[in-house]
Amino acid sequence: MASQITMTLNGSLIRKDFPIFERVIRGDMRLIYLDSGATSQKPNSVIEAEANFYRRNNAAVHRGAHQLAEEATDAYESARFIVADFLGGDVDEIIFTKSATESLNLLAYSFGNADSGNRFHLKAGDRIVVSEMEHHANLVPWQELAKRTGAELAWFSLNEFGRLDLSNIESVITVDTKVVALTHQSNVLGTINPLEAIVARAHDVGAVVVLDACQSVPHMKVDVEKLGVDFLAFSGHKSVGPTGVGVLWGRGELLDELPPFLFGGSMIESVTMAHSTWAAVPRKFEAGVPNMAQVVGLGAALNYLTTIGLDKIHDHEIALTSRLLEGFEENKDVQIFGPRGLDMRGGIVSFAVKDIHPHDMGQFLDSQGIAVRTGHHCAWPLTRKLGVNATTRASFYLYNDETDVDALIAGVANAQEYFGSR
Amino acid sequence: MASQITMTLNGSLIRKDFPIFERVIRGDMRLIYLDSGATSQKPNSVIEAEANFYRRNNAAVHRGAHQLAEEATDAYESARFIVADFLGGDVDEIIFTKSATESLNLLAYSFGNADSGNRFHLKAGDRIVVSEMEHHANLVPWQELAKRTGAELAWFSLNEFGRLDLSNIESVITVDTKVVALTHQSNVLGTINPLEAIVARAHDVGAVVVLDACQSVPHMKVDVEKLGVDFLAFSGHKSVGPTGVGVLWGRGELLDELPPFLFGGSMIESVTMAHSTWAAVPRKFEAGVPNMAQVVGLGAALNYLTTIGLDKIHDHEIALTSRLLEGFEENKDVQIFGPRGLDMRGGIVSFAVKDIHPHDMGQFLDSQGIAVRTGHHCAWPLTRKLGVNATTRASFYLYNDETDVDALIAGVANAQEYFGSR
Amino acid sequence: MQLDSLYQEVILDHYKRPEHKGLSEKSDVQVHHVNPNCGDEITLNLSLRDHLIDISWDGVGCSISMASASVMSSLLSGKTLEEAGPILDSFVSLMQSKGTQTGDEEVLEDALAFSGVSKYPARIKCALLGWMAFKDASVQIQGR
Amino acid sequence: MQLDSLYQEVILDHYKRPEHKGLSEKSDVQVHHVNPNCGDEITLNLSLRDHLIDISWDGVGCSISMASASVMSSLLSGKTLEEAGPILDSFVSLMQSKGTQTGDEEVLEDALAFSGVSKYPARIKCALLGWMAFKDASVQIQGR
Ligand SMILES: Cc1ncc(COP(=O)(O)O)c(C=O)c1O
Ligand SMILES: Cc1ncc(COP(=O)(O)O)c(C=O)c1O
Repeated sequence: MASQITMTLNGSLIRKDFPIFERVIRGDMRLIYLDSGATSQKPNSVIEAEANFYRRNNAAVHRGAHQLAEEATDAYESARFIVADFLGGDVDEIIFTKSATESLNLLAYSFGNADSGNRFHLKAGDRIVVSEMEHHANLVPWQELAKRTGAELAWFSLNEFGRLDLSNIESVITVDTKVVALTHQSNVLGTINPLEAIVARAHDVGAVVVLDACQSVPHMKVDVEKLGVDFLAFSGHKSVGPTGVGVLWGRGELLDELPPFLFGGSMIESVTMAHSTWAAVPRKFEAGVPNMAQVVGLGAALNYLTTIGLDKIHDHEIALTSRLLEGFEENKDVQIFGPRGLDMRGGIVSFAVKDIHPHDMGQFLDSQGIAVRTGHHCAWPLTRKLGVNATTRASFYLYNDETDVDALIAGVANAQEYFGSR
Repeated sequence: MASQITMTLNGSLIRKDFPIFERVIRGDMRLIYLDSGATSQKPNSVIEAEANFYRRNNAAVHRGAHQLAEEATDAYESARFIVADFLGGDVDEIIFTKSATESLNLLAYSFGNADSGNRFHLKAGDRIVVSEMEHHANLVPWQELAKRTGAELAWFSLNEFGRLDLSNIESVITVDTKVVALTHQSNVLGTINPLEAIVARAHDVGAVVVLDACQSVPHMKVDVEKLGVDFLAFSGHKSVGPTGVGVLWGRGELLDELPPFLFGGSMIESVTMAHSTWAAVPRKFEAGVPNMAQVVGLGAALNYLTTIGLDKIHDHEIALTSRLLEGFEENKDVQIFGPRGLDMRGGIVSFAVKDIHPHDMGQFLDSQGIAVRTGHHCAWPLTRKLGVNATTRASFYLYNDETDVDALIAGVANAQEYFGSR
Repeated sequence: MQLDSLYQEVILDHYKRPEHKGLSEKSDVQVHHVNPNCGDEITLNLSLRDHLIDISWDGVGCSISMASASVMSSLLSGKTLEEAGPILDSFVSLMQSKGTQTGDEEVLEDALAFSGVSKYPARIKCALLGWMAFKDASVQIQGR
Repeated sequence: MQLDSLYQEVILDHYKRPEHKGLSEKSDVQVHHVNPNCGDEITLNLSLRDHLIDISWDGVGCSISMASASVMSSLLSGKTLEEAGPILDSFVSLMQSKGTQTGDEEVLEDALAFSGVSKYPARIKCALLGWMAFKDASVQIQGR
């Protein structure tokens, strides 16, 4: 069962940075956390960054005429620089939201707010393109935008290997297409989507490309310039960062033209009772007193990931994935969904085990301290396409190691015994 | 200068719960924080609740089939009970958002999403009513909703005493009115608005009443049943809670009929590529992995306030306000905006000092360790109505005491000397 | 093993050999319920013959949801709606008890095997799926 | 007192007795700038007479914003646009220096008094209000 690939990171050493691994599960089991695709654990440096903001610098940013307000503003805006560096974008192209879900809804609503004449205006006859492997967060907002504007929703299908079928790219991304919204990495299959042809075709027809990078940005080096996309969304809580913070990156000239989404304090230029005008980007998209402590925590999180090294994290997860796939190959009752190879995939493995419903599998694994996720993973159309109602999903991160993989392989076998023999 | 009213709380004792008061300002000054109207400071119990969630129970709520997910869900849903108790609403009527700004935008967008036939549908000929004393967060979303739907925006004016002019209530809230959106307490003047007549008239004509309770809920006992309003919004960060969390309360039967706002995971009942249906309230309004740690922190915050006692907090702030108003009365160059009496007002005092611009006043006070806010306080139409470009605002909370008030009175006098003599 | 309190033998038996599974050709009322978190589904046919309950159902889901539907249908079939009501209430209350109730064996019979579920909050919805479908169907049938 | 580094005497003098304040009747270009955070406003008239800058302005705002507009207008009036450019750049760079630059007195003259502002980040926009209005106006006038 031993993998040929050696681990690039020492998971058990990294776990010492994450206090949650000091606790035990179901009485006395070690925590084997294989649910980072849902949310990641947090290192001390992130927890402390958030707490210290409250302890030392807490004040409303951009507003007060006092020292705390200056310090809070500095802490908040410094995080914007960290995110910009992390993604390879410009500092004014970084917008803080509460989550990737909000980032994607922001786009859909802002497009919907665009008057005719604005390049983002949508109408009957226009097309919005998604794919069959989208998370609900990158599907339902576009369904609703299509309904509101009369535009048509179209999508790329999945082939039998868990990859996008791009053979019909020109008939999917038609000349009427205005938006192509796509996931970078599937949160169910682990598939990483190739973007080059899609971006090229989208730009050929004048469409913008929105990338749901929730499952890629935390796990591998992502550079917006290299990818060539126009907008990108990710969540802090999946990136060892706090809950309650997300990011939207967009090209400066597009953000300038995009109408705002949430209205209120700080996003205005002037306000009378009847009419308001907007501040410059990124303020235009950050209404109200922002999630300051969480943004500061996100800065600490990305610094932590950068120190470890994104390439190393990706390699590490691929090594773990390889070991798991090999282990499962020896178990004839395990069915893997998604790519079997290690190319263009991340550290997510969804599977089914004969005669054991995923929910029961998850419950059994939990009794052994192993946290996985079961269900449709907020990608119901994809799950249906796979011909099942639910799958069991293991997702890796930097704090996992071979012992975690081996525990999962053994845990599945134990579950088969438990449910088979009773 | 001594006030006749005795303090109900011991501010200096309470400050011991708030670690930020251990720090010094501008070298060696004690922190005199009079900017709680912008954001409040946080007690240790709140900071620890948030940190401990990450340290012990962090997982995606409502999703995983494992112990951490169970615990996280329990922590998150327990906070919903705390908020419901705090406001006197039903647990399923509590929706967690990122801020009051989001809560109010949620309503405006959801109303905008209502099809004809839905009671929230708005069209040309309908009316939305606000007031001249609204914060931008409770003005601009309604301006934009009015523009999108063709409805008309109308408003209550302010009288010379800093109170709403309700003499023309029947011509402002016409029979065509669908929404009345009003602040409970002005964040500039401290005025608390009487709601009885407004709620009665609004309900007579079939309109819903939206209350912006940002400045009331943290400072006094607010009971949604007693107020009779239909929706209520407030922010955690002004209530000794974390940043990045807000609340929307709404009557159950109204929330049932209200269309959703953000689309994505967890808010759906079923999803196909072409069409989705919605989960029941409150899930329908909470898309994506929520701001879990912040919600848990908000629960701790409201528990903290409840333990101190909301009535005591209000009385305490009124005593401080009284002392400040008395002190300022002795300074002929100080002009107070808003009610001079203590009836139906909260602990917010906006003022101007002859020949000293608020920004300079704020800067001078800062040099003495006193944090106030200056500017239009995100209520630009109100500030203009007051005939100024900006005011200086002191806002009190439970951790302030007489020494803070006296420091401000002295600080203003010192500023007059500083700018006058140089 | 702690898990045995959840997966009692009765449950696994019903899961492997579900009762009343397979939809009747006709019915007075048909309902379809889904657990949106996990995708479990049940379709339930309810008819009244001389006031006596006749249930058949089909579905996909975990052992808890399928076994619970099976136990529910064999427990309620042949009873009147008046008799079924208190059993339903008793089961729901057991599920929501967080492990503090043991349940009345007289009333719940085999359904008592689900008492362990109440300590696993994420599974309560599984155990209730079939029962809530029945509740919905019985409200509809009474509205006729 | 630390605050004296911000409120230098030159600044308070210009605040009390602003120069070039009061709008000219006519001008080649008029611009209106607002600081949305605090509500400070300035209206600036710019004309060129034989290529030489003629500025007048009016506004409401704090001592820093008003004094800076006054200093700017007296410094730039009578110069050519080519001469004004480097002065503007030098002032902006001083403001953004976070206290690390002292500024060139040859170039900035009285405007050097604002060097303390760069240590108070919330006030930088105040000091820049008039200068940004001038910059805007000079771009417009060149576009003619
Ligand atoms: C009266 C009032 N309404 C709304 C808001 C907006 O709250 P937030 O910025 O927390 O969303 C504030 C505070 O900024 C306020 O004082
Ligand atoms: C691919 C993908 N997109 C979007 C989301 C939504 O992210 P969040 O729930 O943090 O808003 C997730 C995770 O839940 C995801 O995996």
